[in-house]
Amino acid sequence: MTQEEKIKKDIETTFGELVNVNIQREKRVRVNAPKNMVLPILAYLKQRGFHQFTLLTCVDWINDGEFELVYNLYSLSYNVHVLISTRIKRDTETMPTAINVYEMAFDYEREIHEMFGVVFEGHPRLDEFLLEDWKGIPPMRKDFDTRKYVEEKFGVKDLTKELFTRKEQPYRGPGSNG
Amino acid sequence: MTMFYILLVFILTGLLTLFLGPIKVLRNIVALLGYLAGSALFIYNIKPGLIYSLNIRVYNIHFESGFSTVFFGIIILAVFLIFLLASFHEENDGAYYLFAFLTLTGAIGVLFAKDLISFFFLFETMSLFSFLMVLKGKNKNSPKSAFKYLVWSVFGGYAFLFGTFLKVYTTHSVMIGDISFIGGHIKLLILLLILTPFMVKAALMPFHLWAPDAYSDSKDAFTVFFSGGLSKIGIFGYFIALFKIFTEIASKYPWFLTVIAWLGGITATLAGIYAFMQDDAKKLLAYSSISQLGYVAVGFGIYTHYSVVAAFFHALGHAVYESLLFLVVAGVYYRVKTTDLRKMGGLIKKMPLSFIGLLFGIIATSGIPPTIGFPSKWLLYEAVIMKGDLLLTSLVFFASITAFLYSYKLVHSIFLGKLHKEHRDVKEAPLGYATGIILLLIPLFVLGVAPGIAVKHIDYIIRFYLKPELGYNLTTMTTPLGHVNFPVVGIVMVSMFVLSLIIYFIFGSTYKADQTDNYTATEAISDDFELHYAGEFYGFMRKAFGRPLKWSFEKLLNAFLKLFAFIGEIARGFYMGDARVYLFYLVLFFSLLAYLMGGKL
Amino acid sequence: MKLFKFSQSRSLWMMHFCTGCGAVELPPTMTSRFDMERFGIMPMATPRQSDLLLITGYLTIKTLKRVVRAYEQMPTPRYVIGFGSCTINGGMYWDSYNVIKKLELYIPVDLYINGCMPRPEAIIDAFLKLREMIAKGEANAWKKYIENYEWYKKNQSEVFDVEKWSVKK
Amino acid sequence: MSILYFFLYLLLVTIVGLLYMGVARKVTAHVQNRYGPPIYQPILDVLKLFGKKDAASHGVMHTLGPVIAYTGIGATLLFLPLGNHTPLLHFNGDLFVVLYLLVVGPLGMALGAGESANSNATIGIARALSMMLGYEIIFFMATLPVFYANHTASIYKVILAQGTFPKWAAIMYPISFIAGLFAVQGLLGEKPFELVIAPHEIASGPMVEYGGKFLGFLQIWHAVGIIVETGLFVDIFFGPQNILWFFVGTFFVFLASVLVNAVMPRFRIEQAVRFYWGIPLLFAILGILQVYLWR
Repeated sequence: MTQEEKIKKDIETTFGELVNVNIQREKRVRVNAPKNMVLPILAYLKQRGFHQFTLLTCVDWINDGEFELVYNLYSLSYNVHVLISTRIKRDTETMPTAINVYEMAFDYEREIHEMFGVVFEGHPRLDEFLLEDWKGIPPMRKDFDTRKYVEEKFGVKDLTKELFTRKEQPYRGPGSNG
Repeated sequence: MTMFYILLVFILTGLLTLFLGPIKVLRNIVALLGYLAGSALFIYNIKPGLIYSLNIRVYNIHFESGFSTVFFGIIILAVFLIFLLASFHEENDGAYYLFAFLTLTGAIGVLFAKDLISFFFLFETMSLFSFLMVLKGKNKNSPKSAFKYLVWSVFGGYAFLFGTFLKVYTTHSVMIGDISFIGGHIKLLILLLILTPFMVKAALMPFHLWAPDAYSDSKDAFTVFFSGGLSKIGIFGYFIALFKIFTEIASKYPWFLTVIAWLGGITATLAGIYAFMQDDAKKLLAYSSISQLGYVAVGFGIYTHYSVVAAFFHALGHAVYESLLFLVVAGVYYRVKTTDLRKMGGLIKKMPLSFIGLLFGIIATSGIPPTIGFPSKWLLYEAVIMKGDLLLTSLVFFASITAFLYSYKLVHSIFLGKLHKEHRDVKEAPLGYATGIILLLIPLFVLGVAPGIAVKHIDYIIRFYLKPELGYNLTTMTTPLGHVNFPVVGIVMVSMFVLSLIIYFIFGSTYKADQTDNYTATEAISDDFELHYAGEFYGFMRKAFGRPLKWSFEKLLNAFLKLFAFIGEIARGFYMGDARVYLFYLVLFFSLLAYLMGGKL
Repeated sequence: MKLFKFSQSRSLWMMHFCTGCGAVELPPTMTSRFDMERFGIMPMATPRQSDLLLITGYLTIKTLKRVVRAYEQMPTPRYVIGFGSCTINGGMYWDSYNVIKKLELYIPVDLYINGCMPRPEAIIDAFLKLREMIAKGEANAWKKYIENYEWYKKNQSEVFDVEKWSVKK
Repeated sequence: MSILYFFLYLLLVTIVGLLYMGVARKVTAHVQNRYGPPIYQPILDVLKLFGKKDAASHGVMHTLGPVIAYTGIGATLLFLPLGNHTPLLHFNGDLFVVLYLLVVGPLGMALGAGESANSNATIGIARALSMMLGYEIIFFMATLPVFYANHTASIYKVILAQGTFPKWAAIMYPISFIAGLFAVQGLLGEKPFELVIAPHEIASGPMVEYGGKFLGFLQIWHAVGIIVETGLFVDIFFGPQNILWFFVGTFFVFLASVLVNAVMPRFRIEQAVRFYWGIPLLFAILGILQVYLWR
């Protein structure tokens, strides 16, 4: 039995029917879990030796009206990644914070909050993080129209036209071939 | 008789101010008038060579005035004026002035005393009332500091008294006079005992422990007099002990002088190091004062003509710039209500005159020409090299480098850097402080350019005891090693400054930048952002010194204290306060006695 | 006056604002292979001491604030070189929501070096060109900034809070 | 007449000092296998800085800082003999006048930098002053034996008392000479004692808020400072030279320091101070013992 299978079996025996565990490939186990199971799984895995909280990411499934939050864990002793994925409703649902389990989640949750607008319940500091003075909808959402925003904000009329036909040519040195 | 009147005037002024206590204006005027009357009497009537005796039954008081009396008297009276001017702005009661005037009476009286008993009496008067002045200090640490000061003073006083008894026992005379003729080593013991209170007063290590606390916890105005004026009595004492009481010390016990010189050097260096580690302006200045007095001890320890001239001149300089520095800090405290260096900054824009005072004060402290600090340091170096003690020279030089460190810390933390938000409406120090600053700046420069004014007088004091070797006139000094012309140095600096200014004004233009317009890695900062670097200013030097910095006399003393407390605790254990226990001891004692007597009882 | 102008062209102290990937091209430019110091060009630590602001790569809004501040702290005459395509039109960040597209809208630029990345030869070449321009008196972008201060401030205010980030004069 | 003479003197020393800085850059470049700027580059730099249109000033003291710095070093120059060339005011001062005037410059700059309210500047100053506890005392102790042996404190008399080549103080007191060399490295602020400036760490320290003509002043201050500091060393250790050989001497002392600078990393401040309290102090004390034994 490989490490991956062992981990899969352990998770399945502990959490039973509620979660769906599959081995995606070598060294990678993916757990699909409902929202309320995420923190117990994180706590369990941390106790089981997954000490490294690698990443927290978010995917905007705009057609389903859902955000998918993916918690990436890694264990140095097993050399295995575990991805815990959960889906929450866009705009309506909130997510409990994971900083009580993994302190590392602090900044990731701030970033996700800023870029997607996901609210993490119990997080002490969900304020301005990477963006400064951002107004309007969070920029990483699918319904954010980047081009329109760029054209309005940076005073560029037609982006593609601006890119390829420029009236006054900038200085070109010999190094840049032209 | 005049000498007696002067003291009487001061005592009466003190008593009058006590009764006028509640009426502030009248009290201040009376204090000032009394002071002026006394000092006018002193300046116009006290000439070297006056003698006065008062016989009260068996006790004879002998007064005498010499060149040293006039020299130190003028210093002390001048510093007292600065103290008076500054203290008018403080919240004081009448008793404060009474104590101050009685301290002054003691200090001036000491200078007159010709016999050791009246010397002791007046010296203790000064100590006692200055103790009371510290006790009426500004914060809740004052009583503790005052007590420390009292303990050290009492220690010195007992030593002096014991020395006096020894002297009377061996020479059958209470007069301050030569003891060289006594046989045996007891004369060294007498000298040492008589010297002790002066070493305490001039804060020579290891007798300095009271000074930092007492200086910093007494009221700001009084510190000016305490450090600038009263420490001079210690130096006067050095003079009395080394020149009047034991004139042949240099030929009989040269090693004793070497010890004093080295103690002075160590004091100057260690106090300098402690000074730049302090975060409180008055503590810093207290240590700086101790450090500067260390140079004086070096000068006396070298015991040649121009080293002693250097010592006296340094004492004079110390009175000027140390008073100036304490005065400026007092003025700053009056306005911003703190002496913590970490809580001030950028006050140059609000208190320009105080800044100028402090700036020239630190320039003089560091000994940069053309200020009063330079001639004495220059002479001292010449003297130490002449003596051939190159390691001591290096030690003194090290001490004078520490002076740069602590003086820059002082001026930077208070006046330069960023202005604190709560100090935006601070005004210039009030009239009394400002007058004092201006009054002190005059001798600071005049004596720096023309040291001959004072050197001439100092020369009269000591030429009777030491072979005159120093060539001097109003503005120059010549030693066998070198020669310096002080105004030329000053003129060169001024003209070079003018030249640089011309270059400056020819080229380009400047614009006034806001304090927030600073290179902060291009981050925009708001006006209340803390940019001031004042805490842990020389923090890295702690690492550089490493462990030795943690050793101190104070800790050694505390260790002794603990030891005594421990022994006392054991001793106390025998007395439980219970009758049965005493009974038990009694039984034990008698059975032991019986045993020792062999059962004969 | 001529002497001053000559010395200005021969002694350019540079503050390289390493915003992006362009910074990697500068070490070879400075060190023994290309050695820009032989033209009197030296890196300097603070904007107060520099004459030349070299902006190497893309500028996010967050960085632009700092660039403007650095530029305003430089004493005049001051020169700006935009380095890489990002400063010209956003380069590979042409549709990014957070990267400015045209640097010259916010601060005046004397010279652009295009390419992604420009090689050290191109950088040296730009320096020499700038030197020529200064000697001829053509590098006057800093005057443009002073003359059209309102216009630049308006453009800047569209992307960030000018009140907070401008240097108070 | 003597005023004009002094102007020329100051101008000469400033230009020579700037050329030394140019040489330093050239030499460093060659050590690093580069071509390096022309030797006259620092002169161009200074001209450029003085030609700048505006410079930010944070207040009176900030403005006066560089001016006082140049004042101090210029005044020192007047008291310093350049070889056996009589200084303008040699009869009016001695070692201690020079040593104390030498501090006026750093003090002026410290006051100026302090007023800028920039903590980088003040950290630089704190370092500079602490460094003085290291090198200044070593320099002083290294020169003491020479003055003591010749029984004078006047620099000019020390020069004349030494005599020509084999009687140089450098040869008579080699231990002190080595200690002095250590001190000169710190006196010039070259690596490994460059931590006052430390551009990557505290953004050029005291100079962080200085641009334009202020920086120009600091450059010429540094240029004259190089000559004065190495010149003091040469005067004390290399005996009477004519003015040409004097400059050759200062050049080689400076060159040695630059070569060390080119290959050295930087000390931390407490390491730098402790370094001076180690081997150089030992050398300095041994030098003092030597003069006691010889006398």
